[in-house]
Amino acid sequence: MSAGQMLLVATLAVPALGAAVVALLPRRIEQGARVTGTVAAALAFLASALLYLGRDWSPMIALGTPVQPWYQLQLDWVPWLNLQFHLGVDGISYPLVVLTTLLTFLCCLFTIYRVPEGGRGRSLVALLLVTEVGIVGTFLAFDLVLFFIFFEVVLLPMFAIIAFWGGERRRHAARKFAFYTLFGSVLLLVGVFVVVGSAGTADIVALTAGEALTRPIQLTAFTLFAVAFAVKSPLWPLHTWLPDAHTEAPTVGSVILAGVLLKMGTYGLIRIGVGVTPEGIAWAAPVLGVLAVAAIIIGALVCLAQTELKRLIAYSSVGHMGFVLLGIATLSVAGLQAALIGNIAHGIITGLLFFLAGAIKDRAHTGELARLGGLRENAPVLAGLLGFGAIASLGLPGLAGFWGEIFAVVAAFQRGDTLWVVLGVAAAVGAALTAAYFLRLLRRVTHGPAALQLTAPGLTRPELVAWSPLVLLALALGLLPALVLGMAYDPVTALAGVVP
Amino acid sequence: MRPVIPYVIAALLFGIGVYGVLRRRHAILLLMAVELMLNAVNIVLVTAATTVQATLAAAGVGTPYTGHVFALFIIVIAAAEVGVGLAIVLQLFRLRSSAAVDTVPLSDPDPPPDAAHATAAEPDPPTAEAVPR
Amino acid sequence: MTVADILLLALGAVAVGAALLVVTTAHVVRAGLYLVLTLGAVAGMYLVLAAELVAWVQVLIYVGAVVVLLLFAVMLTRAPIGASADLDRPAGPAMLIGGGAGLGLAALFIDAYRWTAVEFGEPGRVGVLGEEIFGNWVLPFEVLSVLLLAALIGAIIVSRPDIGARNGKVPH
Amino acid sequence: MTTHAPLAMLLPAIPFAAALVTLLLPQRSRAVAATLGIAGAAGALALTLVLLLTFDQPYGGYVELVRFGELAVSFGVRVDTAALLVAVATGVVALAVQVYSVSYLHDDQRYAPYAAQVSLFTAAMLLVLVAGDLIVLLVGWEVMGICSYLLIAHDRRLPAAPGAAVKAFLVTRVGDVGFWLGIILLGVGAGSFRIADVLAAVTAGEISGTVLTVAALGLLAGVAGKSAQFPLHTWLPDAMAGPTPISALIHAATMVAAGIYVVFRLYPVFSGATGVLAVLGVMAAVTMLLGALAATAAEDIKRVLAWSTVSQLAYMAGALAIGATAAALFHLLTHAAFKALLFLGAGIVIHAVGTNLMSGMGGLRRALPATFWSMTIGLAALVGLPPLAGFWSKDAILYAASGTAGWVAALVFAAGLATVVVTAWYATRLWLRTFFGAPRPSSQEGSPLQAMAVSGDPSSKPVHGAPPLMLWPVVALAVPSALLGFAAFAEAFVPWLQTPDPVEWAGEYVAGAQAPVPVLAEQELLHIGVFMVVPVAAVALGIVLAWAMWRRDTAADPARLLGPVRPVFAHAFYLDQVQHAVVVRPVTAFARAVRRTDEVVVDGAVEGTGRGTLGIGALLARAHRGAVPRAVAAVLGGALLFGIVAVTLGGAW
Repeated sequence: MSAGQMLLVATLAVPALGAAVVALLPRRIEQGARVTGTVAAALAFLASALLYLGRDWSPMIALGTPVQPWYQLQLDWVPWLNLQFHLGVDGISYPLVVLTTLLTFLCCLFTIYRVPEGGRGRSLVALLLVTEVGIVGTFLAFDLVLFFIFFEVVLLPMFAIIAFWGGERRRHAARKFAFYTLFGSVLLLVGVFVVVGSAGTADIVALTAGEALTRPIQLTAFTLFAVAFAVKSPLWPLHTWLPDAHTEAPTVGSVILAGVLLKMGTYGLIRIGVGVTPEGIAWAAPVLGVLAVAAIIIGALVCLAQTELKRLIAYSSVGHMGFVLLGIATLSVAGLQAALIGNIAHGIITGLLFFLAGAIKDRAHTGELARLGGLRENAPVLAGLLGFGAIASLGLPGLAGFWGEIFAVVAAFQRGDTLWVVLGVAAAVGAALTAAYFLRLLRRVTHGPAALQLTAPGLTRPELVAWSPLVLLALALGLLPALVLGMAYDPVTALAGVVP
Repeated sequence: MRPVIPYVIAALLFGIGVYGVLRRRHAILLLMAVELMLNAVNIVLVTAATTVQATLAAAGVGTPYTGHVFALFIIVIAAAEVGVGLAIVLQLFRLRSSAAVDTVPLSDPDPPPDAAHATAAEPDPPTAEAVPR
Repeated sequence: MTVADILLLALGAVAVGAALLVVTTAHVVRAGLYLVLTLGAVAGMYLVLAAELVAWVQVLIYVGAVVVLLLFAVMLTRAPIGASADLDRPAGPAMLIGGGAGLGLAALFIDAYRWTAVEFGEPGRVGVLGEEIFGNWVLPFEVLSVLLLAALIGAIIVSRPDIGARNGKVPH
Repeated sequence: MTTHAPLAMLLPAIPFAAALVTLLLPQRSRAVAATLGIAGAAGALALTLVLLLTFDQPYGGYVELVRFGELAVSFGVRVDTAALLVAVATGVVALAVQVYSVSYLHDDQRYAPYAAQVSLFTAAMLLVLVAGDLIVLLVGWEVMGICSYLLIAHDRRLPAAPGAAVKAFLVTRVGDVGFWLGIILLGVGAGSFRIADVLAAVTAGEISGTVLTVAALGLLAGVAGKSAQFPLHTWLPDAMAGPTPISALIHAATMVAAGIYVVFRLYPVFSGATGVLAVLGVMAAVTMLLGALAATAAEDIKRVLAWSTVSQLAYMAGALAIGATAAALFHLLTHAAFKALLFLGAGIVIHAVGTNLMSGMGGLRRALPATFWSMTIGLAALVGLPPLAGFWSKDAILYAASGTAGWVAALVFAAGLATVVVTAWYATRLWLRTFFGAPRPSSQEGSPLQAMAVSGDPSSKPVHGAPPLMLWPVVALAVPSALLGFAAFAEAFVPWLQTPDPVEWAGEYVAGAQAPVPVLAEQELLHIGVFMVVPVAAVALGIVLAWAMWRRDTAADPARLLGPVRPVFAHAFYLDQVQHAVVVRPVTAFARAVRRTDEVVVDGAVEGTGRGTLGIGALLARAHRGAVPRAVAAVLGGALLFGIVAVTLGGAW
């Protein structure tokens, strides 16, 4: 086993082991268990970060394979089901993997300092680690069945996180989340079986390269996939689990949900939708594009009339993921790249925003915009960070959110048809609406006279430690988008090449 | 021997047993009907054992007496069943001073429109003990 | 039509007739007694079918134990000795389902076997049967013994609520 | 790439670095923040001067940032003299503002973020000026917008400030939708976002006419938003809620000029698209008069200046519309000088009397002599009194308009001339009411326009003199306000304002290029002749009218001359209300409706599915909750049914 393969395994195994250890530690070691979990998350982050070093630097388009992982690990698992334990990483999945491990690490770190009510912190840490295993596994899986398994692994720990540590209506939100995504997963499973049954292999590399699937099969499979991923992403009108789940979930849960869990849907659309069923996605692209733009506009409008802080940020996710999906729907290199960086930027910025919203709700004991106000009088640093997050999220050029938005529009214009141009214009209008609701948010929350007495207005050191990487990344990606897109350019170009 | 004769008798016994289970309200009569059905099955088993033994023994296949073994097992199980069943019947009778099965609710009652109905349906050992013995 | 057939027919007629009485009589106690008749007739059929051991077990356990138990239960539940009117429910559905099951099965059997005849093999030998039970079927046999034990304990516990009661204030 | 290009790339980086460092400071570390802010602005100014003095040929340089498909985004610079001149103006004003703010915001609790935002703004403006790539230009463009937003909302005591800030950003953002689309259309059409490639493609006719027109119109929308042109001008007067130095920097001298500059920079796009320049001309003519007329009735001194900014920007836009690009740029430079001077001077006045309202001022020429003289120069430059700076630049525009054929030029000329009269009138009014007459208590009742003021501190404080740190920048700015016009006489200066030919100047600098890059079209700035009488006469008319009105009652507002139209002007033709009724209210109502629909219909479908399932389940459960006999009957009946089905369908027996 090469060093790269060991790193691949470590990225998955370390958090899994960490979760087991945390769960098995004696009950009285509470703080120690949380620290242990955090160390595991840190090691996983380290392992995922090191993945980059060992990559194969040779240009890959010459090789002619649409998917060319940097390195991969292929073991037979259940041979008679065509099931292989096939892991790999390439320029498309690598940024997402690192984002996942980073956010999980930050969340665990944050949990050392603060445990939301509802259960013990060590259990929360363990569940976070299990979630991480599922998400990272989804990004690393190069086998359809394996992908599905990891896709499902995420569900239960996240359900538990919401259901135990959540807000007032946590049970309802958790159930809705679980059932809604399960509904999508069932279709995903059917789609996987349609593909595997028809192609005789579940290997994504082989499926992307080959033309084993006939057009009707591709259309059927993509329809099934699309609904599943649309629920996860979420794409309007399949989004309504998201505001409830985000609003009720504890802070770290919201961060993971918005930061990386949604990305499983968009990643699936890129890796499987584009790669495995290119004809299907090409056929459905206009529908996807229209829905994506509808999500942008509707998300923005709902936010404009929204009255609760976390709910507003949750709905803003709908709009942002709309941009990502619009990028994917264009099926061009520029669009897919825009989707990738939009994914990462949304993960970073919305993660930050949820951290901040959680901090504000903890201090003010309310998330109602009508009752908040004057935050910059009470807690200037918090207000400043919220301002930064909001500005980054509204897609200010020079910060991370910008690239995904504008190049989704650019990609739509590149398609050139009337439909796509109209979609591009509507998306640009949506971007302006995004600015409108974020400014409304800032005006309600930070400006004006101080409305509420805050408990502990200053920021604690753990908060600063947990947030500063996100702030720095939002800035760094804004200035140097090539950090993400440089390594993604070749794989995306190759992947877009399979679309008819 | 015509196997059809015991088979048809078994079938009729079974039907009568079903009829009894459905017809009777008294728990003990119900148990009796169940016994009829069990006996019907036993007849089938024994007949089959005899028939199979007759037809297959020559060929050297098939285990003789399997039907008998099963019949014995069923008799034992029936005995156990009757024991437990009667215990339940006794308990039922103690609780409701009746051995009729019609009135046994299968689930928790719905949120009661009137409390009196609810307490009547609630199995409540202390009040049940008030039944004179 | 051999002797065995005739015997089987006669015994069967008794069994079916008595069974009909079991499910129709208005006397609870009489129902028990008719049941004895049915079970005895069935035991006779076993004998004809060369299953001696089963026949004797039938007589011993069913007639000897089960029916006695049933009669005891009848007494304990203070069922009326005479005829009682409220023993039955409407006969319609019961007739339909019971008749359907019985006649349907009978039709199937008749269709399957017609009027074919088979020869009896060796007469039933208890020794062989014993080997069978303690050879091939020893594991179910043992499980069955556990089941019996469990049923025994269960019956006691169910019928004696004071055994499991925590506060022990159940009056007896 | 020469050594110049990296230096030019460094230009925005200096204040950006200063901004980043300042942001990390604790909020109350005033001294360090101020030093960093001043150092950043001074460093940028110094570097600009170095670049300007060593300039010999237009040049550019690119570093590829990222590649989206076949479209690359590169951090590029594209430097010509025009960019550097505007950069000098930016640097000077930024420096003046940084120095001035130290004293103006001496009791501010949040000085560090303030200084950082000013530095960030400076960096963004410089980025717009030197950007060689449309996307990078957009970055600077929007960062300026957000800085403007942050700085307008800076003042915590003004309840109107957050609203004004939001309005400023949103109105410009609406225009920026067009700007986005324009940039994208150009980039997609040319296959590159580099300005050099885009302009080359436009000049070569590679972009189809319709696309070019739509793109130019889109850009124009962005420009209208940023440069406060009708109908997107409504944010600028409200933006006066920001601290006065900010008004001077952003809302007078630099950011609002960025729109004009972008048109100048991408001029071939506009001239190549049919009809777009006519739209620009009409827009400019309307805005010119509208701004000037609104200024006549405004009561808040900063609002008067803000409306005058709107009107002066329209002059530049009008000049661009008729092709007088050099004149537009010239006016941009002179305007930057005198408008910054005026705002900073107004800041001193406000600082001195504690109110924004002119009804609270009067007779200040004795209390603030230096300010008085500086502002006199500034106002005279604004109205275009010869030989001050404004005269020459405005004259150049009017002369160009008179000399150009076509109805657009005629419209611009007519509106420009009328605006000269109105400008002279309102400037004189401001001058007289502020510095002459008897000193007035600030809380003067009876003014129906008092409610319009963005600020009004009712407590009447004693007039105190100008602190030196505030006075120096004002006095310093008086020099270019007075003398910059004479630059037009300098032989070397005039070519600096011309646009280099984009075809010849294709991109990267070629070391030792032999032929100098020719300019697009030679333009002249200076016209000494009989024509000069016309604007001077117009100015005189305005001044005399205002003075005559004021003479009758030195305590009263000359605006009473306006009679019944005064409230209309004071409300700026009620365009705010129109905008509110036509855009804001429908959008918010629509948003509420959409939210409701989303919650009731879309989510309702989901929740309804859940509830429906539960309901069906409850029904089935009720069916299963019958007494034992019915259950038994059902089981046995079911078994029988299955048997029958199996036998009938199976058919094996």
